[in-house]
Amino acid sequence: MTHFSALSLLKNALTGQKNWQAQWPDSQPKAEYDVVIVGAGGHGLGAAYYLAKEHGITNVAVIDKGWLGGGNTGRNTTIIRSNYLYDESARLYDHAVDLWEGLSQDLNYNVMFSRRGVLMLAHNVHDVQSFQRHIHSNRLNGVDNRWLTPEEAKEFCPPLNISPNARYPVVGAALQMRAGTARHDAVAWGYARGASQRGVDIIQNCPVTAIRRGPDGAVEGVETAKGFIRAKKVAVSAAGHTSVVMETAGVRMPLESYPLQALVSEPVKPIFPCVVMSNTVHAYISQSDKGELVIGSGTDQYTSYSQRGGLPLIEHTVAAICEIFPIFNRMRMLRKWGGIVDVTPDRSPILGMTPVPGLYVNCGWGTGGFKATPGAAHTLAWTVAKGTPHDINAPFTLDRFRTGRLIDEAAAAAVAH
Amino acid sequence: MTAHIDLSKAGILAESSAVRVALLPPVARFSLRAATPEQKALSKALGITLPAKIGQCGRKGDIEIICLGPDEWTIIAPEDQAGMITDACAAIYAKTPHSLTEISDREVTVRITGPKASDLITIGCPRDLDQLPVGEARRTVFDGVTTVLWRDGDQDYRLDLWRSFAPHVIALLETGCGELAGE
Amino acid sequence: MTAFRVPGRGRVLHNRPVSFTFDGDTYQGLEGDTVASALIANGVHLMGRSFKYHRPRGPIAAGSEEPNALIGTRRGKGRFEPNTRATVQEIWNGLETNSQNKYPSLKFDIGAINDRLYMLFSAGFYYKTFMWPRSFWDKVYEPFIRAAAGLGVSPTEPDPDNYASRYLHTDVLVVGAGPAGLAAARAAAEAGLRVTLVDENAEPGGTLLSEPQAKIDGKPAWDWLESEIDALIDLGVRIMTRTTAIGYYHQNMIGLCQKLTDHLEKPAASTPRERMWRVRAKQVILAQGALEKPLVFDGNDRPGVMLAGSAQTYLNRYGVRVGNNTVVVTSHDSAWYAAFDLASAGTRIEAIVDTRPAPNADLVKQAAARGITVFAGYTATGTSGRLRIKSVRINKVDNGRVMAAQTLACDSLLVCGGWTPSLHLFSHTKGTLKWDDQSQTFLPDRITEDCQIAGAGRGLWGIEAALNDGFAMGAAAVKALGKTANIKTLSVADDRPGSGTSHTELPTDLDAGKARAFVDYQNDVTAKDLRLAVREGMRSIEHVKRYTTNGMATDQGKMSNINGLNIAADALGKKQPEVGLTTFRPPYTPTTFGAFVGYHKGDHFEVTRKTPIDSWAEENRAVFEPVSLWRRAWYFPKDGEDMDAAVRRECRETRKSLGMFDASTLGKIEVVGPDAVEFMNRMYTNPWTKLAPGRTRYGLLLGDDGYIRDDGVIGRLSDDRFHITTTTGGAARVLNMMEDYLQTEWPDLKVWLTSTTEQWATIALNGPNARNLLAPFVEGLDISDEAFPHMSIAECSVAGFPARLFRVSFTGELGFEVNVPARHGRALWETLFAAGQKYDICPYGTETMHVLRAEKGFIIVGQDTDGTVTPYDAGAGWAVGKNKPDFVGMRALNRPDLTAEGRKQLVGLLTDDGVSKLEEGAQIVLDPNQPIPMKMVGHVTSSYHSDAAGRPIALALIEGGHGKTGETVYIPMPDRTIRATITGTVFYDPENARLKL
Amino acid sequence: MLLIHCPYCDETLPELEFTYGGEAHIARPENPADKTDDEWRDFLFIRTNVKGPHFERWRHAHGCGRFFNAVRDTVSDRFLTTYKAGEPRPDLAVLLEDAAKKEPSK
Repeated sequence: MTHFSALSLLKNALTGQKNWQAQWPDSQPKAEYDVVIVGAGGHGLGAAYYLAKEHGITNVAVIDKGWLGGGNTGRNTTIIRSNYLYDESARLYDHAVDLWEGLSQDLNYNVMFSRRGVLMLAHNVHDVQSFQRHIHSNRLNGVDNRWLTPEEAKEFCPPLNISPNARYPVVGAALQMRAGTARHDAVAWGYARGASQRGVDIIQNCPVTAIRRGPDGAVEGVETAKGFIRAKKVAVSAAGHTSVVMETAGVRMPLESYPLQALVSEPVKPIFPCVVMSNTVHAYISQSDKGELVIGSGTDQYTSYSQRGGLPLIEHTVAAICEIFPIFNRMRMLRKWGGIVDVTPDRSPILGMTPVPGLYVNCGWGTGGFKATPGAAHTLAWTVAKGTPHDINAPFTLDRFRTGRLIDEAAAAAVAH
Repeated sequence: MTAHIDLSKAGILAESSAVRVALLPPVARFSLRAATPEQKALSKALGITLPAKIGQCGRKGDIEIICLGPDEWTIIAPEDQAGMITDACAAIYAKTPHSLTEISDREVTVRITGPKASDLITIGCPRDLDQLPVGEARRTVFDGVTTVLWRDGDQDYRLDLWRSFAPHVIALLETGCGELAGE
Repeated sequence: MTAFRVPGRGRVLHNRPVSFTFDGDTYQGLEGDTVASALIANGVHLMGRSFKYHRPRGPIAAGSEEPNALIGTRRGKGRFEPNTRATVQEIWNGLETNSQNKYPSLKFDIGAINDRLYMLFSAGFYYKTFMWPRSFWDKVYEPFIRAAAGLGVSPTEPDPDNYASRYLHTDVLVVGAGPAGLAAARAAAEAGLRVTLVDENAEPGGTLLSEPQAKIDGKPAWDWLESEIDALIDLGVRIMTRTTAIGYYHQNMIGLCQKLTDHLEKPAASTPRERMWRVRAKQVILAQGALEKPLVFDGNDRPGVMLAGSAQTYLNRYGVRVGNNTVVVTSHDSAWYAAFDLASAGTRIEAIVDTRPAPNADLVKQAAARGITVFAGYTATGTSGRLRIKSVRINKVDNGRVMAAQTLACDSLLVCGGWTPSLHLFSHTKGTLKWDDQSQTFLPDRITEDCQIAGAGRGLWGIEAALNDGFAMGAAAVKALGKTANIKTLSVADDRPGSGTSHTELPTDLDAGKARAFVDYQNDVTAKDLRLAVREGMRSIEHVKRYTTNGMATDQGKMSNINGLNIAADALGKKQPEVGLTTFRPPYTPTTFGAFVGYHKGDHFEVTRKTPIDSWAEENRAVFEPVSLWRRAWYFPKDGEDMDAAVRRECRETRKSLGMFDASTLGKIEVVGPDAVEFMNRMYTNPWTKLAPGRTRYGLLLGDDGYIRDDGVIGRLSDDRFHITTTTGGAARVLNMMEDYLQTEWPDLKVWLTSTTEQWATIALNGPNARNLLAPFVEGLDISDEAFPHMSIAECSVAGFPARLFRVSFTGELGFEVNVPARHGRALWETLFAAGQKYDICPYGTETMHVLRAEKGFIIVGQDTDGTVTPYDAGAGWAVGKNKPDFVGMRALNRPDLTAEGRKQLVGLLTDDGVSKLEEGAQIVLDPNQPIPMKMVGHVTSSYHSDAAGRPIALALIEGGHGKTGETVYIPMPDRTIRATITGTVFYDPENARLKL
Repeated sequence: MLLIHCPYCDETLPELEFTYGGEAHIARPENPADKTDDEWRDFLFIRTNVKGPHFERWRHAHGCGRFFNAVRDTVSDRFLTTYKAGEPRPDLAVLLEDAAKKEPSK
């Protein structure tokens, strides 16, 4: 397959772009694989890529009920950061950021990871206490995160309104410089291309109807719309649909799926240099390379698979954005869409082994899934390959909901991711 | 921050050709809670039948009782009749368990009248006002704030608001008052 | 009189000239013009530059689907918006407009160099490069890409305008006031229903405005329109123009955005700029008509190239000819009529080029009669002209073979590739579409909401068909609402029904790989890009769209989706439905943020709750802090005092003599009923049975996961009546939780809960002189220590106000909390403040309250606990009723991890140097010399300078802390490491002597 | 914004008056002390999260204040029915039949 480079681009330009090959072939399922991954989002494709690249396991199929990258991978606001409070979370997300930094070169696919800095706004004393706790913890964990005064925050992000009379005045901010955004579709496509280059089959439009277990309880394979596919190892990476898939293996999950909405404005010339998050008013904003303001909202209150959020939530989100950035009041919303996020009771993921031999799971990311993509995929591949937890994903077990050893970022910080 | 609105002074808060918004003087308010079997006895003690359907109002003299839930009523009365109400309920408590709790100061009431009173309500209340008959009331929401909305006439409403939420709602009503006049 | 204006023609007011500016030059238009129609009347087509190649562009359409003619519009300070569609913006005297995405000028734009390099900038090119050297991405490549993108510039000043919103309930909402919509509204209104009719244009009429020749029911179209509107108004129909249905949400909730002032020269101050209507309709009728498709061929984007139907609209609605000599290239009959209309208005029609070998014979005859040359079975293969089209290149197609070319000179080129139903709102409902091979369009299939689609929206063509379908669908809505309607029909003369065929790219004799045949004009997506995407493995239309950005421009694919789909399907050798149609997403057209914000900005943004005493605090220069929805007095600085100094003074004076504190925000719940005590036993960790009336107790509330949720002092007023207090932020949550258990788990209990938070104003008096101040004001109660000991509650009167008096202390000093009806709160405060002068009474705020309680080791839920802390962790095990059979959270406390060794436990911390004040949130380690990442054992939850202890004090959660008293820990800060010793949590008056004064 | 029928008020009202209460029919065990850690986890955390008809709780928070149960299709977000707290689970088959009849599609 063509190596992407300025040169190959030039060559093809001169030949009318006629000689590019498919970045990944559209495969039909074989009867048996060493590993079947359910869900062809960034996480699933990434796991396949690392299985092939780092563990030499290439007899792998990634199966999706729809088109690859058609779920949350292509529906999120592309925020990447790792300034989490607990050691477990910080290590997981920072591992992801380490991989993000070299991902374009590793994949030979420009995922446009943009280290533009993520600014989290503090609006009251409680925020300050919680952010300081994060910053101190991050520092001792070697995670980049620092405190800015309102003036420093405005200098970093000029559109910011730091008037003390605001309903939610900005009393300070936590800044992670290493954090930023990436081009979400490119992540799925880059992993898909990299995986299929190494022999992985990507099977689209093939719903998995059941996970089959043998008499010993171990996984035997998956029933799909295109027939049974044998595999001793199955990894479920189905985001919002994880509960449905795991149920077929007799595993009930501590998950609920909620609609999450996001929107973009009409494109404008560069005006917004970084990413800003305000958890108190529930709004997240950055500007895409195309010029659109990309704005994330909170989840609707009820569980749903409809990918169709309501109007009131969007109104609140836009109001919050315009309260913090009054200059955007006359901008226009171009497009609004919904995704489905699967949320665990402690808002931290479940990543790795399950009670069922041969069955692995990667779910429960809530709104944190995109940023973790390479880290989650990388450690899941390790666990699937070796059949044991990776020390980074080891704490994110299903069992913690029995023992009570939760990793509750939200409770600890009253912060949504 | 919402400007101070002095809730101790009854009177007109905002007025335009379209609508008038006024703060009403204090009254005695009680929250009455009781299970179905107790309702007959309570009606007898109070001398007013407790309305059984949510949203319906019972009236006798200056006393108004509205049913807000299957086991919940609000009693509104002139302040000099508050004692009568508490005594009447206390007298039967032993045989007729219930909860009577004074909430006179928890809430204030705003009256909205004028040719565009209904339009003013629609800037914050998602209810279909055509489904709210004159003489009835509903607990609902106005711009996110819980309120009891009374319809006293075709274009004559009352809003009962928790004290600390009232300034927010009143400020919005004032804005709408001017906006409607401009149409 | 401008060159291209047709005297007396159109709906513009020819006697009302309007002047406005474009790129600094002043132009004359007429009232009723859009910026686009006025500029075209002045012979100006060049209005913008494209996104990627910066190609010169003019308007291709006449409505909200316009992708090219995007301009900046300004009305003085703060009132600028980018990317406004020139085809929608109405002109008024003084309107300033500017073109976008060009430098230095619209006519000469350096960015156009991209156009020369277009072969490099193929679809997805940026995924394939800009990767080396790695560091260049941040510094060089990305800034370059970002600067190149983005059309207009963002506003830079706050918006001075106001926005509004309303709820509207209607029986029938009709979207689109063309023939179908008007008829549907009529049918519904005549059945006596509440009807709302909306249209995004400045006036109702839709197609009728562009087809005045039609005779409806014997009347000229515009006369019929006028009388029909009158009739609707008489029937009470609410007609809203300049109102766009932006989104179709659950259960027939439709968002409407109404533009109120953008078309006015002098809007009234009280008029909002836009209003968002949240409509709930029992039935919705979508009558949004159809959108015309361009033809895809090399150079189909030059200024002067325009959709035929739009040219017809410019002529008949605005009285503007799009050019002097025009060529028409079409695959549909409709364009022929545009040609005829223009011809009769004085434009020379150079030729009508129809891709069909045998177009409608009647049309051919009419063309001949007008002396118009017709080329049937031809293709267009190129155009010339940089800033304005000069000629078009056409070739005969002989069963698939493209023959020799000939060139036709022109100053305008009308194109028509057929029409596609406008089903955006329908697709918001997740209603499904089915492909219609005959019309080569998607038509509505499965309807999921209570709605009907009328007219062109379901593939019907011509005014008569649309009109009568409108009546029928209106009647259907009436029927669905259980009423009866008689379906009426009208006949239309001089109607223009027609048909056509659909194409991918037009066939060409030139190298297709080099053709600039645009599909998405604004994003510069060509047919070649779409085929490249397919070649690279993009199999679904979603992938093709995302890879090429086709359909992602600000017209949301209105121009490009179907052409793009046809080409992608062709490249894949599949039928269109197998490739799929990307879902349309709200809003239908780009919608101002302000319209979503509505009233929620500034003072209206969100509720700010204030206590009855708040106004006194403000008058006395309190500094406030937001706590949940409340604002609370934080501290009361005197002249020259900073926060630290003020708080020290407030603490000192309170402990020395007397302090007063507004505690009104504390949540209060009245628990009443025979089962009140049983309820308390089940809800709280503490035992309540033995608590005597008149006494109070500290209560601890857990969740069923065993973690602390809330706490507060609870008084028992009688056997059956408790007065609960909760934290300020917890009030609503706690009541909801209690109602949940009561209603769904224990419905058998005879007990009821009433929120009394706002019934009472609460004033806390603390300090050795608290009783001395209070006693003289108290009637009906002896508050001596013997008669009214610590942790008592009673009803009495204070300063003549009915009161609930608590003897309780959150400071460690002799303390009382006086609750009086809220309306008396400020009066009582002022009375006590005045009388307190002889004790140097000191009003204090939340910060001092925090310091005083910390000195006594009292926790603040949410600060010293964080949702993962059990009563035992917090050192409040004593509050857990050991002999109770059950209470909320009891079972969870026995889970393995909650009983495990090494849990984080609340302890005191004293810094060894005795002067360093720790930072709240600072992390704690045992070995300060370990490498990063360090093993952290806990963090500081509270930290203050304590005047009473004469040193800084802190509370912290530390692993196994309760067993580590006296041990040394380290707090590594950026600049230094602080040594501290673990202590108990009480730093002041451990034997509680001062409570007993 | 959903429309929700409150079985106590017997009115169909805007979602803004209601708060979601999570999955329905998850009763708090009678004698918690006797429950195993697994059983307690199931009670606290395990949810069916069904894609389709979902038994769930709502509270008419800005209305009559009652918690009640509902069956809502989580794919279409359409309510199949609502019923008072304490009433038994309605028969899903019957509900789906009725829903099919009510389908606006024709």
